[in-house]
Amino acid sequence: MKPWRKVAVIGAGLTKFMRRALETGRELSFYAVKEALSSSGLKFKDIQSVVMATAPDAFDGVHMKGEYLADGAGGFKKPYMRSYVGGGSGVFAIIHGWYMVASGMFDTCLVVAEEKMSSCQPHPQGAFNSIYDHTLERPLGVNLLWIFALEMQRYMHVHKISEEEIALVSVKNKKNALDHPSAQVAEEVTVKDVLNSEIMAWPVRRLMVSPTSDGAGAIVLATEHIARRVSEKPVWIEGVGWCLDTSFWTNRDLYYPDYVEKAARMAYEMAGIKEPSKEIHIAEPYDPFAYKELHHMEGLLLCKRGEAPKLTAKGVTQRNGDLPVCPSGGLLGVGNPIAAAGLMKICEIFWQLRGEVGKRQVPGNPKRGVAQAWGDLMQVGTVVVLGI
Amino acid sequence: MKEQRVGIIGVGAVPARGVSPDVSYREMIFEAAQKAYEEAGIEPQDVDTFVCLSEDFNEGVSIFDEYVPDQLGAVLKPVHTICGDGLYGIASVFMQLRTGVFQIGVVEAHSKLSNIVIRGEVEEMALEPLCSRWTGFHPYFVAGLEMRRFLFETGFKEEDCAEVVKRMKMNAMFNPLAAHPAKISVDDVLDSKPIATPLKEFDIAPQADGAVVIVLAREDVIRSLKKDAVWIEGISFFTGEPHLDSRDFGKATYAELSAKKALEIAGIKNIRKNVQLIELCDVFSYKALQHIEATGLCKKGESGILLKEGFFDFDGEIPVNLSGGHLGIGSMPEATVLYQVLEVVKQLRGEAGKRQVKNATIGLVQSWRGIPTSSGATLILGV
Amino acid sequence: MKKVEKNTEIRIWKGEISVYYLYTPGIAGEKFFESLKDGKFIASKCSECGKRYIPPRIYCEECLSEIEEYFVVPNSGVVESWSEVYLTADENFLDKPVLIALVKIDETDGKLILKALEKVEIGDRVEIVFEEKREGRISDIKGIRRR
Amino acid sequence: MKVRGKDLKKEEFERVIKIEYHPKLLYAWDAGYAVGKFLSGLKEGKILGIRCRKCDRILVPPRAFCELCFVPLDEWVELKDTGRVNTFSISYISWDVKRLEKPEIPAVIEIDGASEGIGILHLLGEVKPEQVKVGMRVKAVWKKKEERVGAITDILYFKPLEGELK
Repeated sequence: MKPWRKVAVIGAGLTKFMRRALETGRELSFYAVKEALSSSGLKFKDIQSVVMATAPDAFDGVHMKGEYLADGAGGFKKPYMRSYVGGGSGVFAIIHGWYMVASGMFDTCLVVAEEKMSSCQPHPQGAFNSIYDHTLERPLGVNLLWIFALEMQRYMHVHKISEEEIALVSVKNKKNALDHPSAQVAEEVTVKDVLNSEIMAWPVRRLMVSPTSDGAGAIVLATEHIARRVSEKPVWIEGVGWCLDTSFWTNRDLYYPDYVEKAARMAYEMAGIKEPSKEIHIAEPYDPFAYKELHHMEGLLLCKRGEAPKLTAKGVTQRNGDLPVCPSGGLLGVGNPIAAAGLMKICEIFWQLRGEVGKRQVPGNPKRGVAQAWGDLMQVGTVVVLGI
Repeated sequence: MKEQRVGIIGVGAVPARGVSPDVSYREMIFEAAQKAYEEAGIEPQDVDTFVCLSEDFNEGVSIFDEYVPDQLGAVLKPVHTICGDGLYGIASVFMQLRTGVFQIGVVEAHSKLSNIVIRGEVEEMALEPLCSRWTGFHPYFVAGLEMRRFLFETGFKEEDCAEVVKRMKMNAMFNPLAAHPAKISVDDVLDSKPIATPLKEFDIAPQADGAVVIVLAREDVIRSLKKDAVWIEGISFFTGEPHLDSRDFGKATYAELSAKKALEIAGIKNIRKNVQLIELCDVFSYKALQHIEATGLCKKGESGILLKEGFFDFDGEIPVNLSGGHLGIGSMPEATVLYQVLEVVKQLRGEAGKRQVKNATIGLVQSWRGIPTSSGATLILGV
Repeated sequence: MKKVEKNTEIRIWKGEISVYYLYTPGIAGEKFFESLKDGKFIASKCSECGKRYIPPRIYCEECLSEIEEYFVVPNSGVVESWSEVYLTADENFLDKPVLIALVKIDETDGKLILKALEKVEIGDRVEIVFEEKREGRISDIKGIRRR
Repeated sequence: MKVRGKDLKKEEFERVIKIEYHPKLLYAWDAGYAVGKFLSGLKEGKILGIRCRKCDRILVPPRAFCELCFVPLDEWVELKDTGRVNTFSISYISWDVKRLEKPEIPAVIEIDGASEGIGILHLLGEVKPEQVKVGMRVKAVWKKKEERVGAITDILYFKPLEGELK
C-alpha cells in the first residue's frame, strides 16, 4: 500500500564514533543535531517533533534514558518520542520519523540516535547478558558473542562458506572506513590478518567484530512541500519495512534471516521495486559482525541465498563494483554505537545520493539505496529505501 | 482518503492485582490479547502493526522488545516498542494508520512490577547520574518537592490531596479491574507514613501487575467490518522540561501543552461544556489536582475546592477517574493509562454498568511518564 | 487456558543485572565539577536567548544554540521548595529524616537540590556552604544555610 | 561535514572526573504455568515439551500458547533427554570479555521427541572442541537428584552419545 504523503530527508549529521567520549550522551546528541539542522535549511524553531533512538538503558546506565537525553536532542517542550527495537533501532528511527510526518500530524521531524556504551562496566558487553531469557538461558552463563557465533556457524554450515570468504568483509569495510571522518577502527588489513586474529567465540574472530562505541547521529525529515521549498536535493523515503520474528530463537533455523526478507519485501513493495539487485545502486546492510553483511545481503534479496560470499570474493561489493555494499565502512570500520550506527547507514545513503561523500563516493550517480539494521535475539529487521 | 479517522474497536485487560505469581508476563499478555481480538472480531493475522510499551529496567531484561511478539500472535509482523506510557503507544499506532499503509494496529502494555526486588534502586537510575543521585534517596523526593511547591502556589492543604485519595479509592470499588479499591478517610491518608514531606505513603499510588491490549483501525476498515468504534478525536504528546534543574516545579508543563494541542485537534473550545468524563494521571494525589488544572478544567487553585464540592464525582459535573485512576487501579508505568482508556471506551459505549455516566459522548484521558520525567500525553475519545 | 492451580506449584526465578557504571560529566560538567573543587559555581549562558544554566550546558535547550560563555555565579539563592525525606533508594526507612531544598541559584535560571543544614521556608534567601575537603563531586556542597 | 567529539585515550580517561555507581538490580521473575512446569520437570530429571493441537508441533521450551496459531496449549509431552547439535560455538571469552582458560561450548540442541528444528540453548561437555560437529548426537548429563532445584542448570551439559566420537 502506498503512503498518502511523501517524506524526504533534508539534513544529516554525525559525531565521531569513539571508544570513550569525553562528551555525555546529551552532548553527543546535540552535536549531531546541530550538524543535521545546519545542513537542512531549517531552523530549530521549524522542528515540530523529535524522535529518539537509543539501545539498552543498561549501556548509558540511565533508566528511561530517552527522557534523560531529551534536551540535548531538541525535545524541550516538543512532541518527543523514543522507539526501540534493540540493534535495529537506528534504522527504525527514520521509520518512526517517517510515520510521524507521513501521518500528517507533523510537517517536520528531527530524528536522533545516540549511544554511550562506555559508561557500562566492567565491559559494555556485560549489558548484553540480560538480553537472554532470564530463567532458561542466563543461568547457563551466556555472553553476547554466543548468539552470533551460533548463527554464523549455522550460516557457514548450510552454505559451506569458508572463513576466508567472511574475512573479506572485514578487509573491505575497514578499508572503506579509512575515508570516513567518524571512523573509530578504520585500518588496512589483509585476509591473513583477520584469520590470524584471536578467536573470541569460534568461528568469530576479533577482526570480524565491530567495536563498542560512543556516538550520535541525526537527520531532519520534512513533508513534501517543505522539502521542495528549503532543500535543493531532498532525498525521498521511498519505502520502509520492519519485522520481528519469534523470541523462541532456538526453534528457528538461523541460517537465513526471514525477518529481514519480510521487512525488505514490505519496503520494496512500497518503493515499487521488483528486482532489488538491479534497481538498488548502493546497500548499507547491518554489519556488526563480518558474516552479518553477507547474511543480510541475502535477506535483502540483493542476491540468492548463499551467494553473497561469492559476490564479495568477485569484488562486486567494492565501492567501484556493480553493487557497492557498506561504502561507509560499516560498523566494522566506522564503529558501533548501536542506534547511532544504524542511523549512520541512513546518513551514508543520503550523502551518497547527493554526491557529498568525497573519496567515499560510489561511481555512476546512484539514484537509489537501501539501509538495513538488525537486532534483538537475531530477530528484527528494519529496512529503508531512499531515492532521488 | 487523506483524513481517515482512527477508532478503537477492541479492548482487553486482565484484572490488575498487587502480585501475580501464577502467571508469566507472556501468559498475562496472551489473555489480554485474546480478549481484545475477540471484542474487535479479528484474528492476529489481520493486524498490520503492533506497538508494545516497556522500559528495560522495569522488566529486568535488556532489549525487552525481543519477548513481545509471541503472545500477541505477532511473529514475523511489524512490531516495535515505544518507551513511553500507553497513550504514546496509541499515538504511535494512530500515526501509522494515518500514513495510509496500515489498516489495523494493536497497542500492548503490561506490568510485572512485583518482580522487581527493590524498585527504588531501579527508579533511582532514572535520575541524572551526576547531580541528582547524590542523595541515595528514593526518587519520591522529587515528588515531595513538587507537591510542596504546588501546595504553596495554589494555597491547597495536604487535606485537599487526601480528598483525592479517598475519592479515587472509592471509585475503584466499582471497577472490577482495579487492584486497590478501599473505603478510607481523609485522616487515614493524613496519618499515613511520611515519605518525603508533604508526600505520605497513601498519597502514592500502590503498584500493580496487569496487562492491556487495545485494537485500533482505520475508518474504512471499521466500516467494512461493520463495527462500532470509539473514535480518536485528538491526541498529543509533549515533553516539558526534561531536567530538574530547569523545571518549573509547580507546574505540569507537559500536561498543559498536550491538553491544549489535543483539544485543538478535536476542535473543542470549552472543555467543561464539551467533555463529559475525564481520566487522568493521579500516581501521586497532588498530581490529580495539578493535572485537572493543566487540562484547563479550572483555574489554578480551584481544583481542590471543586473536588471537595463533588464536581468531579460520579454524579458531579464532570466525573474524573471513575476507573479509580492510578490510586485505585494501581500504578503500572505504561499500562494504567490504558486501563483508563478502557474505562472511557466502556463509558462511551454505554457498557460501564453501575458506574455508567449518562449521555457521555466525549472523554479525555491524560497521562504522565512519572518521576523524574516531564513527559505526558492527552487523548480525546468520542462516539 | 490452563493456569497454575496450587500455590505450591508456583515457581519464581531470581536473577540480577550485574553491571556497574562509571559516569563522566562531559564537557560542561567537567568545568562545573572542577570549579566546585575551588568552592565556586560555574554557570553557562546562551548568547542567543540569554538563558543561564547551572549546572552548565554546552547547548541551550530552548533555542538549541551552542553555548560558549561560562561565568562564575555567587554561592547563594532562593528556596523554591523543601522536603523531609524518609525513604532511601534501597527502600529503608530513616528514623531521622534528611531535610533537602530546591534552590534557585542567583544570577541563573537553574536550580539545584541540596541538603538544608537548618530549617528553611519557601522564599528564604540562602547561601551555599561547601565542604572543607572537595574532590569535584556534587557532594562537595555541604548544604544550604539561611542568610 | 563537521564531525565532532573527543575520544579519551586510556590515560585521559583516568584523569577526568568519574562517578562510580553500583545499582542493585535484583529481580524475582514469575515463571508462570508453562515455564514453571518445565522447571518442575527438570527437577524430576525430565525434559517436558508441549504440543499444539492446531499445527501439531511439539515445542520446547514449553509455552502456554502457540505463537503461530495463537491458541492456548496444555498437552504436555515428555521428551527424551537426547538430541542433535543444530549449531555450536567454542567460546574463549567470558561475559565481561575476559579470556577463558578452558573454552565453553554453547550449542543449540534439537531435542528428540520435539518437532524437527525445535531446540534449546545449552552447553556441551566431555568433548574436545575440535571433535564437535553440527549434527552430532548428544545426551543430557544431569545433576544428582538431590542437587536438582528445578533449573535449566539441573542439566550440567550435553555429552556426545557413544560412537559419535570416531
